[in-house]
Amino acid sequence: MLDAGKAQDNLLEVNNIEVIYNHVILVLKGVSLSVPKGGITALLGGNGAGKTTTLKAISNLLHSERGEVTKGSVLYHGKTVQHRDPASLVKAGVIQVMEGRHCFEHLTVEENLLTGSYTRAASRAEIEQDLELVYSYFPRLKLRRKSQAGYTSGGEQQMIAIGRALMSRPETILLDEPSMGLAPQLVEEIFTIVKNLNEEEGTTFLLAEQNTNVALRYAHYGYILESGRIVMDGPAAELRENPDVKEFYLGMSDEGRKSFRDVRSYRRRKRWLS
Amino acid sequence: MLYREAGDFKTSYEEDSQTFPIRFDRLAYHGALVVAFAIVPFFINDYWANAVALPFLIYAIAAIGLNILVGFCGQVSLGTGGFMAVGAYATYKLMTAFPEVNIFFHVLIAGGITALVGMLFGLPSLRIKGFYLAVATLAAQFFLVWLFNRVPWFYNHSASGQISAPERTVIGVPVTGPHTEAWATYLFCLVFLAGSALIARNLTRGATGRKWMAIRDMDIAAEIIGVNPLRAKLSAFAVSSFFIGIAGALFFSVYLGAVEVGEAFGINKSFLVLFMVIIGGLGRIFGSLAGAAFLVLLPVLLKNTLVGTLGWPTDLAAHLEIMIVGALIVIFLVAEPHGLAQLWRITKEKLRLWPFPH
Amino acid sequence: MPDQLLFAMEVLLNGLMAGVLYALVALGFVLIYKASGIFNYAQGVMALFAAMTLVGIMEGQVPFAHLINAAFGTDLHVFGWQLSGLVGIVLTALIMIALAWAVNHLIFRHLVNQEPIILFMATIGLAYFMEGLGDLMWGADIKKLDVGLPQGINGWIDTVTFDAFGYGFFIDNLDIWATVIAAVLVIALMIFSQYSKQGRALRAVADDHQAALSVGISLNFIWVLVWSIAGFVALVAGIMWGTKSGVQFSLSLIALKALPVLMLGGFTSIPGAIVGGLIIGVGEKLFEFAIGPMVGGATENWFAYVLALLFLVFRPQGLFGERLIERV
Amino acid sequence: DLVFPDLSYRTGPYAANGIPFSDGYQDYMTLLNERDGGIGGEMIKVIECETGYNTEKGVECYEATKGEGALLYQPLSTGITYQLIPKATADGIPVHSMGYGRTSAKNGEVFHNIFNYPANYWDGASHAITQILNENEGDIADLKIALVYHNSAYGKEPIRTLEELSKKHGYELSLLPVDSPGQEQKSQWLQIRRERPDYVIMWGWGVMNQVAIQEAVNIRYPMDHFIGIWWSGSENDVLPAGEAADGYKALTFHNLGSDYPVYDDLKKYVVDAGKAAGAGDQLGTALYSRGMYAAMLATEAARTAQDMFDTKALTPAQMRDGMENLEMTEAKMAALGLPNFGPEFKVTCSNHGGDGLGAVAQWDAKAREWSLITDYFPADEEVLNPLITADSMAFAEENNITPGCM
Amino acid sequence: MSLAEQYVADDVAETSDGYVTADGRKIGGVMMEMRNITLKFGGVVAIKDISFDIRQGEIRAIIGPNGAGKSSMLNVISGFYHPQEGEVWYNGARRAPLRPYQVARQGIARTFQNIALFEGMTVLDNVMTGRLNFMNTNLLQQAVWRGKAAREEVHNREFVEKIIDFLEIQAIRKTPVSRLPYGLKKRVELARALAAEPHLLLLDEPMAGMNVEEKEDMSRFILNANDEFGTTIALIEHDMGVVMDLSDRVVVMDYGKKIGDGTPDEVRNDQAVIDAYLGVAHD
Ligand SMILES: Nc1ncnc2c1ncn2[C@@H]1O[C@H](COP(=O)(O)OP(=O)(O)OP(=O)(O)O)[C@@H](O)[C@H]1O
Ligand SMILES: Nc1ncnc2c1ncn2[C@@H]1O[C@H](COP(=O)(O)OP(=O)(O)OP(=O)(O)O)[C@@H](O)[C@H]1O
Ligand SMILES: [Mg+2]
Ligand SMILES: [Mg+2]
Repeated sequence: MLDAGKAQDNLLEVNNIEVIYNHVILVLKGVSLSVPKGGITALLGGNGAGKTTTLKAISNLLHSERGEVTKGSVLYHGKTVQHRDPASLVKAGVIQVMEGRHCFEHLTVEENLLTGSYTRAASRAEIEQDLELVYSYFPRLKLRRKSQAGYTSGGEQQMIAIGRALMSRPETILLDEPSMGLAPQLVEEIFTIVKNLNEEEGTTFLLAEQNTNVALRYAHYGYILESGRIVMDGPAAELRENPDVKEFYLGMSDEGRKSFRDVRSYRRRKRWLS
Repeated sequence: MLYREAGDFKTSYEEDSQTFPIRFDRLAYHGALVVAFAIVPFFINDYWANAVALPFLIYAIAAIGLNILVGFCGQVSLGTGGFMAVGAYATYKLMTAFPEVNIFFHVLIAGGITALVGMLFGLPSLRIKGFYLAVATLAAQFFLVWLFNRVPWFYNHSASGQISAPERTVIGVPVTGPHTEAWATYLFCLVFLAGSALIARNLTRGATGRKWMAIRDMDIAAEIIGVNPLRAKLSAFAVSSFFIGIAGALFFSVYLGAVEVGEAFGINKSFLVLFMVIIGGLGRIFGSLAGAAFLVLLPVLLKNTLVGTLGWPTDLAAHLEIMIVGALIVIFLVAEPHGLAQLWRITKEKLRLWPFPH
Repeated sequence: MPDQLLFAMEVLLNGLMAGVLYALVALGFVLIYKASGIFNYAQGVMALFAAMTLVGIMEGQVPFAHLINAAFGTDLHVFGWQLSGLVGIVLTALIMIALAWAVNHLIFRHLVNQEPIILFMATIGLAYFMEGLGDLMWGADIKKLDVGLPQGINGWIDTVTFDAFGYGFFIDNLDIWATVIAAVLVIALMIFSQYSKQGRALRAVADDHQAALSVGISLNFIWVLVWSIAGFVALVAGIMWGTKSGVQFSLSLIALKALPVLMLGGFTSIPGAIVGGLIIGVGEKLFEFAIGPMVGGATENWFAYVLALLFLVFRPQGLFGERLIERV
Repeated sequence: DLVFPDLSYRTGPYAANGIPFSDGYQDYMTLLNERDGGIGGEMIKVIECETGYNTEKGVECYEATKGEGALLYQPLSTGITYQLIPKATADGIPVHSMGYGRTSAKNGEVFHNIFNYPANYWDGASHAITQILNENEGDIADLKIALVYHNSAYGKEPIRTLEELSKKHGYELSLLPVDSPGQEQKSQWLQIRRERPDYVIMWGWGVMNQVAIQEAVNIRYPMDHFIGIWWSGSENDVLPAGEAADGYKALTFHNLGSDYPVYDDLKKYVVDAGKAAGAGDQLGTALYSRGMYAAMLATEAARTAQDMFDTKALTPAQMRDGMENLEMTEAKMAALGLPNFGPEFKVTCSNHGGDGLGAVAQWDAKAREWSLITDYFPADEEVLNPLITADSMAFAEENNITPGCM
Repeated sequence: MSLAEQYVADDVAETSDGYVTADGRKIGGVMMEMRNITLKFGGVVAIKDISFDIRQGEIRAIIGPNGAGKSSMLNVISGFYHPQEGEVWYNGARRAPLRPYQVARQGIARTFQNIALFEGMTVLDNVMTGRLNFMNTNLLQQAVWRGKAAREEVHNREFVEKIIDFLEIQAIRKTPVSRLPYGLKKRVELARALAAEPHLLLLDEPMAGMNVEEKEDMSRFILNANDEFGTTIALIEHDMGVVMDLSDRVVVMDYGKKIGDGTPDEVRNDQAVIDAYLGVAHD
């Protein structure tokens, strides 16, 4: 499944991992993927496919959800990371933007962003500068900088979560559904930011995304996950042309985009695996 | 497959919402009832009744009550001791004022009185939440204890402020006072426990229970979908206090026979019952029983092992005992934060999958 | 009546001092709550444990002597040294740090992201454990603690006020010391939590364990840090209360005195602990002075709680506590 | 074997008081076994059971030990005593609540199985007033007396007696309750400082005692006008206050110190033989002596029963009769190695409380010891007896007991 | 008469005016009207003098950039926020400031942007909470259970099962919701809201975090609810495809102000809307 030729410059490698929640719920049934250095890799799939779980398995946030990687390994820079705590992974350069916002409610917007620089030994001025950068990406946040994050709107919280991760100047960002709840033009903007960071700073991205359309436009490579298994992978451009992907993930039929009003007929969906 | 659930198909919603949907569980439950009601009474002696059975039954009632408040409605209360005292003093007053009425009704009315007091102290829960509320309920605890200690009317002006239960009978068999038989007190409390568990189960599986749980899980959302928070919280306080009041009444009249409020219904009692609820599992009726059993039995067991079997000095044993209880609480929580009931459930889930992992 | 007024003033002053002593205990609660959302029931027991350890170290007691003697038939009791208070305090502080480390690694590391009530329960288990451990280590007898703090009526204030009003005020020297120490502690802690990056991290952790992990805040580090500080605060409280009434089991119950303070000041506020302490101290003493005789006295136990309760009805997060965020 | 359960508490808030008492109780029994081969040739078996001063554990201990043939309970807790009164009565096992428990149990016609000799709380209250009377040439009409008490059933015991006595003697009584555990007593002592009562009587237990004495020292209250009940008169209570506690007085119903032949034996047969119940460091302390005294009274009652029934092994019922016919004489005590240790008294069916003799001890902080400063003197029976009759009859009525001797 | 029936009766009187949509559905009279609503939080003005209406039977979309005040508007409708100025008219009468649960009893149900399911309960129980306003046995009857309470339970359960079938979540009926993935939670939330047989259904970003196929499913559910139950729907959504396809009329908000109101076609060609929100003209 993996392109063997690329293996040496893979920054992050996930080998055949299995994840169990609460000792009984088997969620990932052998997932392997690799993220090349300096690439944007997309992880696609429907609800409950296991995207979030995969990302958490990488960033070691599973423990706090009573989940466990029972098989397989995760390598970062060729070294296993399963036994490191999430904080040290962040120091090593891997940061995750969690799905569903997860802001620090009682902290102000600005304090939230500043927590992102917790692991950095940067000077005050540098951090100040990065803060301005984030504000320039999300002017809305600057406006609300002194309000408690718990009282900001859904989209604003999403911006905080992304901005916070940017503040840590990571080598690799695991983005879980960055576009969720954002206005259309902001979605484009976020992906533009991703692209810029990737191209200018060489930041590596692994993004789990439901918005397949945008994701495949910006990603270099994509994996499609279903029911805890990778069912398809390939360069983004190829995936975009795949008829199944087109139908189920891009909402295109042969006649072009369908209207949401026209899909009212009941229809069983075809699955690769189930 | 040790534990079967497959093959149990329900054909009506009524069947589906019954307490033990799985046949194996249902059998076990009926078996337990038969043993508890028809077999244990023949074997129980004074030691087992007074040292183990009565405290277990009574604490289980209190734990069910508190579980309704904390586990189902999410309102943490540390006033349990005070509310038990209300139940105890109410029965005492009733027993001495209306000696001709059956004690069974005294206990029930005492529960009702406690329910009213509970609602009164539940009023602040509309504004105060979380640990703030927990600490605020301590006001009830301390105030009630002070009140019963201070106002002589409550203890019929006895010289020392202690209250002691006179002898009362149920169908001619004494259940309070010095001349009780182990089996009689046991059965009397068991009836109340069985009744409490049944009522608690009925309330929590229906609309009321859902209201409580909705408030517990997210009170704002609950209000937006149509739950009146005032009524939901106060009803939880009322029902919970009702059971706690019954437990207090039995604790005083049947189990101890004489109590002094500060000693018997102090803050420690509040904590003890809360531990039972959490260790057993929040929001599980079965958890309350398990928690009560755990915290009543464990110390007795430890003591008997350390002192009786191993022959250690009692003070060493006592220190070790409390260390072990503490350590076990932590170990259980680390193993399964949602209590013994959840541990049991997961074990069942594993059994169901056995011998195939996953 | 000017006499009554003078008495009331004396009561008020003493209330303030008592309040400071309550605040010392409350401070430990606040720190841990602030950094993890854990309501640390064990704080009182920690104070007891710290005080016991301090006495044990100063007097050179052999830890677990009773257990060892029972198991091996030996007759160990003391090492035979006497240490000064300062050395004792330093050594005890080190032990409290070790304890903080153990608590984190054995308990709370495994309970990340659990509901507050479960964490609360774990601290109760911890309290039980430490209570047994303390007794087992150092024995259950009453110990006299003397680290050289003066005790008894302050003669100077007595004379000065006597000259001024014709009635000498009673102020306890120990209370004056407690006030000074508490002031230093509170200022130091406020600076720490307000102006350091760890301070911000503390609050972040309390809000959302997982998100804190995800931005690279090490819960282990934060928790060991605050539990250590809370351990130190417990030691200070233990010294104060232990000097007052001897080191013994009841010391662990002072936690109950701190709870209304906490409610009033807000669970998350360091200055709140002090202000709350003062209000509670003054309130309960004045109430006992003015109303107590009419209702038969001994109102102090409940009055503080009722006062705090009434206050909360108007301000559910206490004086300086963080507001509950209510949003959908 | 003669089984004597020892419901002790070596943990919990009152451990510091429970430990020496239990040590004394057990060591004395051990002494009899080691030195004399038991009582009348029958060995004694002590079953220790830890209650932690907790009533429920007390019940558990009672139930666990009663099946072993327990002859007598000495729970050292008023709460547990109340618990055991109906239970032990139903089981026919005697309870000895020495200087605590239910005062009206003195009326043996109602409380057949309960004994509280040699003195009870109400006696104590009366002793305190008598002492004050003696110090003031019999005129205390103008005096102010404050009672600082543990706000519990135990602490409230003396109130009625003191009120009755105040009617008789004319002193002004003020009541200052201290809530359990009693670590904060600023309000009470500020009030005392303000009102300057001529005497302070204390009814405390545990940490409350130390704090009260410390606070009294702090406000420079004259210590010799501060009188504690016997449960507020142990070394634990005065030592923390150091030198300044000098002169503090406490009531007692037995002598103090370790200047008795029996201590030589205890050292020789028990402590040095490594058979001590505790660390062996409590010998001669007030509570140790009290525990030992309790054991002595218990074993003497057993001896009395053995003589009465001419048997070595005893049943609880026989033990009860032994208790009821116990007579302590100076000769007896001297023979036991305790000359002048306690008052002489005789128990009867109608009087389970002895003669209510008490004495006053004073603390000498330099020498670190208690010494009796009075002889044993009686309580004011004239005032107390009606109270006792009233309270016991009320109990009899509530519980359908027809008073009378068995 | 159940609550729902009551409200149907009230509504009928209102359907005097209205319009017919492109696909031939008949839209009735004004059901809910917001008049000059202004909502402030301290210094933040979340909604500034906005008026619009929702008609019987229509699907009304509210769109706008993040932080525009859309969710706040829904909160005003469901009584969680009380505006400083302005009036809310419902069923032809001015609505007094009500507590949220009273609003819910008037037949208004909703879903939430940051899913607000009851995490400790199963899917079934969550959906059953939607029926609370139809269950009115008292505490005593419920304690006894047999008889009225049990009947009521079964009766409502039947209705809920219909909803469960309708939304195709039969398989997860007994699963605790905390274990569900994000998308399914959204669906359960919809089920809970539908179970209340609402007159007005407020949906706050029901399709966030879903892929196209799931959005199609969701669209189908929303349309069917509108069709089969005649439920009026107010919908907030950022996916323009969905909004344009589903809604009959669209309100556009920006920084608390209303910048547009009209049919999807009118809105998407409005320059102000394009500048503030859409960025590029959407097809
Ligand atoms: N804490 C948990 N306990 C038990 N099961 C869980 C837990 N978290 C997730 N799951 C289960 O794991 C599976 C995968 O969930 P995951 O959140 O990884 O999916 P996802 O692909 O991110 O979906 P979505 O797009 O909806 O976010 C789901 O079936 C879910 O039920
Ligand atoms: N309770 C509150 N206290 C303070 N400010 C609030 C509160 N509720 C909302 N706001 C502010 O009001 C503005 C509008 O918020 P709202 O949630 O309505 O936005 P929205 O349009 O739903 O945005 P999104 O699409 O991001 O969800 C935001 O700037 C938000 O921060
Ligand atoms: Mg996900
Ligand atoms: Mg919104």
